[in-house]
Amino acid sequence: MSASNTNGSRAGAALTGMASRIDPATVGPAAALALMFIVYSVLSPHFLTVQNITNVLVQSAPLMILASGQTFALLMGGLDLSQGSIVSLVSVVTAGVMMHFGLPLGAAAGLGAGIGIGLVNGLLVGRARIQPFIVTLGMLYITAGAAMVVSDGSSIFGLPRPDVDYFFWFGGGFIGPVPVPTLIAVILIAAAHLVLTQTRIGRHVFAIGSNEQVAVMSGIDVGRVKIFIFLVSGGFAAVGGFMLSGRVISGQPLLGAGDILLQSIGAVIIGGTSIFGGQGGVLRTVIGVLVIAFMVNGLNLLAISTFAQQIIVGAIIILSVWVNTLQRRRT
Amino acid sequence: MSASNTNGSRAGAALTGMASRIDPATVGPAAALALMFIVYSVLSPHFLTVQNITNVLVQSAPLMILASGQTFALLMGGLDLSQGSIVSLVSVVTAGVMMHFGLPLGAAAGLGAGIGIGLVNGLLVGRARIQPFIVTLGMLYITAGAAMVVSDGSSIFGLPRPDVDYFFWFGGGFIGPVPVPTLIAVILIAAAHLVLTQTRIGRHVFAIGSNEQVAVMSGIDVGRVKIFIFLVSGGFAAVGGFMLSGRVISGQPLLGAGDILLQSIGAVIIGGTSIFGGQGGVLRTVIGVLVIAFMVNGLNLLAISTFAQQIIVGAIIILSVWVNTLQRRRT
Amino acid sequence: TQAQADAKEVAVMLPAAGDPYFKLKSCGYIEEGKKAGYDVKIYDAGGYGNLDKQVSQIQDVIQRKVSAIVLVPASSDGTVPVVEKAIDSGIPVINDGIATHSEKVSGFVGEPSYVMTELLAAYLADKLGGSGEIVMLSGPGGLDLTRFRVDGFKDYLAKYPGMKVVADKFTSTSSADALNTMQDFLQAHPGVKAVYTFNGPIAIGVVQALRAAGKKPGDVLVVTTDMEVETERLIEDGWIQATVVSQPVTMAQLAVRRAIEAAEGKSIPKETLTQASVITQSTVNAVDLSGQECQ
Amino acid sequence: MSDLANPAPTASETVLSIAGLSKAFPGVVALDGVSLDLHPGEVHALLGANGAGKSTLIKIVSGIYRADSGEIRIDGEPVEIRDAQTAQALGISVIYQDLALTPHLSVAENIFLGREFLTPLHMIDWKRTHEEARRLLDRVGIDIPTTTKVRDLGTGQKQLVEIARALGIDARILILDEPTASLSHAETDRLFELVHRLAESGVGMIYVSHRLEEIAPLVDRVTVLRDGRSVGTFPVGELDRRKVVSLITGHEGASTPAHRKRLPGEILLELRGLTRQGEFSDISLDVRRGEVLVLTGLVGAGRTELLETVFGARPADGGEIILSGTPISPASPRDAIGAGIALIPEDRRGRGVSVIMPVFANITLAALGRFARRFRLDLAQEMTHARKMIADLGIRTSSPLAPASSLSGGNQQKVALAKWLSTDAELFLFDEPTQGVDVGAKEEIYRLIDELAANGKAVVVASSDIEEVMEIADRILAVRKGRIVGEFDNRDLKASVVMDAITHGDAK
Ligand SMILES: Nc1ncnc2c1ncn2[C@@H]1O[C@H](COP(=O)(O)OP(=O)(O)OP(=O)(O)O)[C@@H](O)[C@H]1O
Ligand SMILES: Nc1ncnc2c1ncn2[C@@H]1O[C@H](COP(=O)(O)OP(=O)(O)OP(=O)(O)O)[C@@H](O)[C@H]1O
Ligand SMILES: [Mg+2]
Ligand SMILES: [Mg+2]
Repeated sequence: MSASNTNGSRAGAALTGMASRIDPATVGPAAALALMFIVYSVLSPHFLTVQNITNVLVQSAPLMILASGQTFALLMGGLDLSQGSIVSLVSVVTAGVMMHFGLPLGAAAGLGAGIGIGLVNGLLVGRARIQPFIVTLGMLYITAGAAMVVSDGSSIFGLPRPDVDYFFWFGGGFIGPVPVPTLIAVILIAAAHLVLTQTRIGRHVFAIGSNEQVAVMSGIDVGRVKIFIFLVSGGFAAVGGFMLSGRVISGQPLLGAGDILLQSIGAVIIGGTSIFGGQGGVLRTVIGVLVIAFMVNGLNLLAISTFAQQIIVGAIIILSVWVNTLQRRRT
Repeated sequence: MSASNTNGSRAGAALTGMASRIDPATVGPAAALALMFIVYSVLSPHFLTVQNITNVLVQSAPLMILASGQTFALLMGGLDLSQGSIVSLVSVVTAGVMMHFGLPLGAAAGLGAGIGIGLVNGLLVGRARIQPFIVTLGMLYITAGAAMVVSDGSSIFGLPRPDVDYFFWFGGGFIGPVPVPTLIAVILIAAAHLVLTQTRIGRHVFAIGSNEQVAVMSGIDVGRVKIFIFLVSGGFAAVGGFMLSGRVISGQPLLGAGDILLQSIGAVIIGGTSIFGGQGGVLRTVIGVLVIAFMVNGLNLLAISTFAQQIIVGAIIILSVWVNTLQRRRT
Repeated sequence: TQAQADAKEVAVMLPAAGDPYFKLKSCGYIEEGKKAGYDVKIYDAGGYGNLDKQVSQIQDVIQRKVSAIVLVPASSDGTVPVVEKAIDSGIPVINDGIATHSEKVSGFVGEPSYVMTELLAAYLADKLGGSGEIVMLSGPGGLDLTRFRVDGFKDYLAKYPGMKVVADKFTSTSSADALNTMQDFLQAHPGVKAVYTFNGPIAIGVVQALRAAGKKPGDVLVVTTDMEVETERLIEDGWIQATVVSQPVTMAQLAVRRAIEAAEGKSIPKETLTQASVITQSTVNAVDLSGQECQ
Repeated sequence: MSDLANPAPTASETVLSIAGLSKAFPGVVALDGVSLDLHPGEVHALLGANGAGKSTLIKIVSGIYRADSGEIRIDGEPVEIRDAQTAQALGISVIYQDLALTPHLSVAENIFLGREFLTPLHMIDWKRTHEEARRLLDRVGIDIPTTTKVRDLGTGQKQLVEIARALGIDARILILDEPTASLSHAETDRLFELVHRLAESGVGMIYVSHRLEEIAPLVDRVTVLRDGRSVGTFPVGELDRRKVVSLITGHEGASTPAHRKRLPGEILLELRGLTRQGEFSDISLDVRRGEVLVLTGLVGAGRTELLETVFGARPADGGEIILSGTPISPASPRDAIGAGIALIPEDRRGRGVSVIMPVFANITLAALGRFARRFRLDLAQEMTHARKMIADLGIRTSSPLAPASSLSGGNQQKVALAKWLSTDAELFLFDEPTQGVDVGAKEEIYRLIDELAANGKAVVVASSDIEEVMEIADRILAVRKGRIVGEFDNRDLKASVVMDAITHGDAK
């Protein structure tokens, strides 16, 4: 029976969050993470310091949030390629509106815009039944274009005081010793985890990702669930974008144009959520994000040249997942 | 017997894509393409000219080749995210070697490097059994880093004559009225199509993408086929990169860093090949590429502002696929 | 007639119109065109990485038979073939800021990128008395522009054995990336005295990192290039010590003017260099910013 | 001990001999020291309850699983069967239980997958491929075009294609894992002829089935597995049904309960001229509460399509669906479920259960509402319910948290049943409910169906298993080529009458 639980925890644990012992899928990335910690700590006296760990947690908070949203899309067997563009759009809309109407309205408008894009994604996937890849690829361009049009292509600086200070608070402030962005990330992750493991719609997400036909035959309103999924993915991206903008107290039309989309998807998959859907969860994603965040941080501390860094990053990504494939070498 | 013959021929037709009745999946993109042609021709006198059409075909040749290779990866239910980086690596290696040892060796080294990356991808996916997404994501970074290291982060120019002229010939030369890049693209596409539809390994690609477990049960050496797939994808990316470099007669460490990867994958899916594998083909991909290429060309001719362009591009992508989903309603 | 490139159109090809630097310039292009009654269309390759896209765009405007092209190449050499094609088909091409490596190019209007960052290095050497730890956020790796600026800066510093570049990294021009990287650098090199940044957005990220680390303005010297609204503010507040500017808008206007002259068959100078000057807190209000914004 | 029954055959006359084969999966011992001999020309039945280890044994012999211990000999030579290629090279051919076909490839391609015909130029020889495929399909008696994509086939048709594929490999050892699970008597008889002919030509065959009535006429010897152990090998002559049942279940098989007469209530479901182009046309029928109506027919008759249409999974082209007096037009299964209809699909893995989801989640998926507290699901209650169903239906799983993929075929079918029995529907549509289910469980399922009827539910069953039909039906509708060709009241009715109708009858 003891063995039976391990067997069970594979599919069951992620789905119910009732993992008695650790989720096998996370062994690889967790090991990679541990290894990094050891190596970096040995090589750099600056790595294992409260200050540095705090930094990394703050730095990675936006990615944590994006990736948690992305997890929903992957769990249903889809993708959300528009997250990066949403970050950019939210950034310029928030700053633009804030410039004249203050933070509250700015935030409302910015987050609203991001969620709006998510809704459009959801409707196109859930109702028009177009595949997520195409929909979000299209919205990637549309949203990026919108961000450019809104900001007329230039960054928005010089936000009014005192609003700008509150704005920064969301991106880099502290409550006592606790960094605000990290706090927000933790709350959203907890919520996402709860929804996925403890609610009906969460279960439906897994069902659709596992086998959409079966989900349909079981009377699940697949369209509705898909809309929900892209609302979450877009909404989380919006919050992440808001945070990033707060950190740099400005609206930047290219804020999400960089690596962040690839990192968001990468983190989910490194964490062990299946691209084909049905298996995984946000807790796995958290580990994936930590791998990415500490990986780069350590390399920066060691002043590894940028080019060499890329090579190492790639290697770590592959290795962290390879460990898993080694485990299941049976039957 | 007569029955079986008709069967045979019909199968032949359907399978070789030379179907008497057109492949339903291509209706959407084809319609989009036709519509664009009409609109653009009306709005711009410069669009429907031999010169312009030739330009676009030359411009899109490298993408044609990349996307054809990418098609293999998607047909097996995978992805090749390293194609862009391969383009960059091939570019700098070719130019670097060419600088001192001339074009033949340069070409050999460059293409060799690209194929080498493909081989590594293949071994990691086919033998180490790591999922394609992770493998090629890792190789995306590794290869990009390698390109930077090789070129020390700056582009390589001032290539020796006369080699440089032959080099350009591959990227922009003509044989009579026929542009060389287009010619090469057509040959490679034809080859890819033949392999996929008429050879054993080609059908095995479909079988794996259709249901890997069954492929294994049928005694197919899945690992070997996967290695083959990434060799093709990487090799084609290498040729594309070689062409692009020839077109700009230099080695560019960022040559593949831009949109090209997304376009390569996008073209395949717009063309109607399923992300989940098992369904599609290079002929569909060709249409996908044409949609992308003419879309942008027309918008440039119309001098639509770049920001607006992005929005239109996104819309066209979504619409071209939507048409398909409208067809198949029932069951 | 939107589509018809009636004879009076100048196409301006930018590698990354989203960059504040180019935003700044774009009004210069357009206004100058208006003055001469020319229509100016701006094309954006959407990032320095998209050389291929820029080449295609140039081919497309050759199709449109525009009167002249102002080109900020995504790559000095990568654009050679297509530029020569344009010129051969009778469309003059003026380089703005970055040169295309071809004798055929009709003209070059520019800032001496190499010299500009030399000036910054000189400024720091002077401020730090020739010794101190320096970190560099060098901007997007693999660009000619980046290369010139980094070389200018490093080559000059080489004269001062006491001034060490203890860490440098190529990052995107996103403030967020710069912020993360700078935080990491501060961890590893608490004693860092000065920071070189590729441009404004990166400088802003750096300043945010310094703020987050509880530094006061001036604790760490920050130098950058170009002059944007925010850069100016940060110089006044003492967060950024110096920036080096040529006159982006003036350049833009010159480039378009030369382009039009060439299009109208006038002969134009092969090279028109603009003035590069360092701006510090003391000079920020004094210096002539006429080249910085549109009237 | 298996050899007490008959003298151990010497190597020369055993084409396949398995000794002490063991295999454990996380949480279960699937096989525990199983031995078995197969003579040339012998048809050897491998029987056992769901989860007894039959398919596992087969997958080891065909190179899909690796045994933990034990030895396999071919012609007396010890062999190591590393993968499917090796197995094929050794002349072993298998008809897998969960049909091993690739959906997106054509029937012909599937038949020759991995063994393609090539032209001298190493291109695929399509003409030959399709001709040979046609020939094989004709042998198993199915007239679908060889170009049809397998995903467009119904379960029964897939089964026949799978058989054709296995026949294509001229093997010396043919293993059939529940080949008749969703076939009706006509296709089954045809299959038996083929088996006999192969036996005469010296092919040794291992035959797995839960339809015990097939055993006597077909096989020479019987090996029974129980919980992964062999309980013996017997000449078929020494066994009667009762003995077999007790060997399989481990206790004296309670003889099947006499068919209870039921008292039908008012009409719940009426179909009026229901039609779907190319699948079925002009179907009219009534089903009363407390009644069990059985639709029987040949493979491809269209019963599945009919049921799926009533369930809203396929749009009807014409006709009416009337539920307790009011016409409904369910646009989706969701609507149908809302109206109190449940459908247990025929295609277990495609539509019935999500194999990568845990067992418990599959069981509760269609009835999550029952476990929803304001925002959250009551996981504890969910588990309790799942455990109850697992016990009731005797589902053999290592844990409710185990993925359904880790269950044996029959146990997966039980999960599908458990899932729909968890809903509180009024009208139950069962499509081949007992396919691949063992004798013990079959009785249990019949009892459950009885119970549903007794509680005033209406039950429609599509079944190809004539024994089952006679066992559970109040009324029988014979379906042929998408039309109703006969209606029978199941009193003193002869099976032959029904069989005749579904094979030859034409629409009234
Ligand atoms: N891949 C697997 N992982 C874990 N357990 C498995 C796996 N495959 C089979 N089992 C277990 O091994 C046991 C035997 O399974 P098997 O499929 O051989 O039974 P079977 O005799 O074929 O049953 P059925 O008549 O239902 O097909 C079952 O308890 C099943 O749960
Ligand atoms: N080429 C095809 N395209 C689409 N559907 C097909 C095709 N061939 C068969 N089918 C469907 O598959 C069904 C065969 O499925 P199956 O063998 O399970 O019989 P069935 O339809 O379930 O009828 P029954 O349940 O009576 O056997 C056919 O009724 C038909 O509707
Ligand atoms: Mg079985
Ligand atoms: Mg059926």
